[in-house]
Amino acid sequence: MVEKPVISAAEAARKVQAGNVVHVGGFLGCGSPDSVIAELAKLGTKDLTLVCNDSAILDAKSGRKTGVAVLVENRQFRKVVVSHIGTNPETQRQMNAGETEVVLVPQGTLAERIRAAGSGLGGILTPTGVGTEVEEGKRKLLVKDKVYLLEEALGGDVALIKAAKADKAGNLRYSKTARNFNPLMATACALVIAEVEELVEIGALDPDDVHTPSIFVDFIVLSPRPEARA
Amino acid sequence: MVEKPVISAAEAARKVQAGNVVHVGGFLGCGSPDSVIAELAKLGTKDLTLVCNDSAILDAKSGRKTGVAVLVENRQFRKVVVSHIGTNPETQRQMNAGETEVVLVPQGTLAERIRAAGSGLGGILTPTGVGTEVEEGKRKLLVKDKVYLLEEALGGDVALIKAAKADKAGNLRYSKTARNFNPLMATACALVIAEVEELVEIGALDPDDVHTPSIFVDFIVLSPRPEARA
Amino acid sequence: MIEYVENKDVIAKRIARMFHSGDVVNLGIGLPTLVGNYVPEGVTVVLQSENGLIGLGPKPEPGQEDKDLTNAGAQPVTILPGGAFFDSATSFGIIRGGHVDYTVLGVLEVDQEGNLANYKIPGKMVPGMGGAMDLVAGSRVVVAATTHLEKSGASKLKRRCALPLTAAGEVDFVVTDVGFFQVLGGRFHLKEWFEPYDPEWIMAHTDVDLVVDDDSAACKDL
Amino acid sequence: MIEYVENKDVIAKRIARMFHSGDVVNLGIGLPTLVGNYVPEGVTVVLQSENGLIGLGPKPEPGQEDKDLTNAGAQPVTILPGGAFFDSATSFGIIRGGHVDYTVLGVLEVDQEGNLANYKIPGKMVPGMGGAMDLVAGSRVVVAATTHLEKSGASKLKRRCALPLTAAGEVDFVVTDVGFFQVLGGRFHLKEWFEPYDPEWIMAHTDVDLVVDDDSAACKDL
Repeated sequence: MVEKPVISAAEAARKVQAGNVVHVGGFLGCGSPDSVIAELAKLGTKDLTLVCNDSAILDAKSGRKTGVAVLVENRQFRKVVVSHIGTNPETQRQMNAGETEVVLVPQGTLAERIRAAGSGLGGILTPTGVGTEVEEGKRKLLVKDKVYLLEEALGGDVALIKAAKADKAGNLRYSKTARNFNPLMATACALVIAEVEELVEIGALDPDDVHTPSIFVDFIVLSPRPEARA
Repeated sequence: MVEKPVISAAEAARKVQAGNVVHVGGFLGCGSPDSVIAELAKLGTKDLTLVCNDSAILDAKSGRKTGVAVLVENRQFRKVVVSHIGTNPETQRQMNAGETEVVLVPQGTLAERIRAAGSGLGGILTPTGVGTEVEEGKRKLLVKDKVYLLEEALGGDVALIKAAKADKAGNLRYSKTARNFNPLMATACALVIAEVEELVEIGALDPDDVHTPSIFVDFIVLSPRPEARA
Repeated sequence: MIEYVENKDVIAKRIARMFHSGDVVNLGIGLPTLVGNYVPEGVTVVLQSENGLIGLGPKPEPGQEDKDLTNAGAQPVTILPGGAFFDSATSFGIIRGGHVDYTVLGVLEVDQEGNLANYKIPGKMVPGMGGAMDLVAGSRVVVAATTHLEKSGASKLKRRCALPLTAAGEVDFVVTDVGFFQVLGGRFHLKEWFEPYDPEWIMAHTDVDLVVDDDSAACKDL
Repeated sequence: MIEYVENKDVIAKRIARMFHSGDVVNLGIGLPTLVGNYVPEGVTVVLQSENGLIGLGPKPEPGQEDKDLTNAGAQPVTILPGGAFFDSATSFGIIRGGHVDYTVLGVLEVDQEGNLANYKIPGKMVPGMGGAMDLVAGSRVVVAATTHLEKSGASKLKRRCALPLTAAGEVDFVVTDVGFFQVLGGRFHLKEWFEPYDPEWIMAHTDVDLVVDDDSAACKDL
């Protein structure tokens, strides 16, 4: 197996270009590539399109800020494609002010659209959203007397994902609910950067227990868990 | 967690009714539920529709016979939906003689159609088969200037699958390339019977390493590996 | 004269009695989460959380929180023995594929056609649908959980939802703090009333097509 | 007068030189399998097998076969350190999603439009397409591997496939035992000829629209 380059979070952030469609893993911040996000915030790269489950948590009262929220706050996104913005009022403010375009996608549809892009499918037929505003502008198809929406594949330029562990070839394992969208995004973008907490030798992972095969990963960023840092 | 009933291979086979659409795991016999298949062959249940990667191996010269081949030989299928029959000449003989209907489906399309059924999708759009006989009778759709075939979900009545290990709740782990279609079929049928080589206590499997969550499995058949039998 | 007093626990208790051992249940954020506290002894339900787990357990002991183990509301949770983690496509395959028996959701409005609105108040609040649209479209049984009256005194049960729909025609049951309703044939059917409320009170405070079924009865022990 | 002698190893050797370290390669059953024997030293390719693995290794030692570890031809194989197993949907997601760099397939016919036929001879032999249709539709580069002439003396390279197609317009390169061809713009382009054959011989024995490109040359050291 070929080893994948291990780069710094700052180097990883510089691979994101202004105007890129960026997929970012995480669910309200759980399973987000926080080190790379922090560097991307420092760089301030603009005009990005975000594909993510949500715009994470930005809580003025508690001061809690997770995942991509800092990038929203920085106004680095021209457009966000997410299932939920309810825990980040700043996203809603920017939407209402016409500063940021917000496209709301049902969570399961978002997952399938990303998976479709990674799997070479043009799209999928889902019953979700039929009879709601979500169906507007979409093709409806009848299969065995049931109505489905045609939801198209949603790929991207760069995937910033987070895993618990990588081997040097780039095989990944996720931890618990920090898995979420990360394995899907790993398949759907031209460039895939995996931030991981632990890096092990090739051969240390059981091939039956690999969550994302190495061939999807282009770069590895090693960022130990906070409690494991020196 | 609720424990799932552990039944004999003979009891499992009796759950398959004449006329059923039966999904059977395995790739040329690797990862097939051989004990349940053997009992189903004994019962001789007729008029079944098979959904399987292939019609397995039936080699007159070497005498090698794997997976569902015995059921083909027994003429228990009215119809077989598979990607490949080249290693079982009896399937082709029955097809040419008009005894069995053979529907050939590209392997990746077969996998996605089964997954779609299990995931509540009406179907998927694939580029595979465009410009070939496979496109006959199917809807073609243009997405971002590329032509795709609409391939519809393919569910079933009973899934006969094979795993290496189950816990008593029905969580499954597969071994190596014996995984193949088994996890997909587990999601796509009304009744799911998992033949396993080893049964462990609830809690013995790491939740990060479960390949098929327990909720998909209705019955467990314990059938130790040949070399592990008394 | 019966005075309406909001009571979320009554709603949660009644919903929890709908389940049988082995049922796979998804509980939405907010009120529905309370349902988990009232599952009767001897009934083992399997809780699914759409962010990627089956076998949701109780809150962790203080200090035992794991940053990698949360529920769909980003709160720390645990997993029970026999649980499993999976990615979001698998999670919604489970949901959309009909492998979740019951989904329990909070609502802004629910109507007699089984329509449900809970993700958007145009021009005011647009949290997004999250997983709700898939849950409502895909689950075997959809239960709307809601207090019966708004602060204005209007019923949350409507003839026709005015807000953007989360899903059309998918709600099977509505449980409020005054009664248990089935949605069928374009009408609400009162199956149980929760004392001190009675069918007369409910009829008077619910401006919908409402039928009191012959087999309906008071449910006293909530 | 050059006499044609079938030579599958020449085909395999030349194809093996197309790869760079890190390329993901799927080798079809039969002739393409030979390619694995000739990957140049210092080049590490990642072999994918559509039945569900990446990191395909050599045949196991006798007695070390594992019934759960086979290739797509049901032969016992091994997996290299750093390999991974997955289900068939993931396997074809990898294939269809363009994550396989090279797929090498045997053919019954291949034509100057890039059409390929290898799964069916109507009324005679219908093995089925297996994974071939997905591999050809999805891989980044499709290489058809075939001996140049049929037993009848006819070329396997056609103006137009007569047999049912495995895929339309997807073939990028054809490597036979006489030369290396690119398929482009509705024509075969001869890029290399394998001695003792020369462009004249190839033109005479290949009834297609064939261009000998300016930069074409003999490939001697096969």
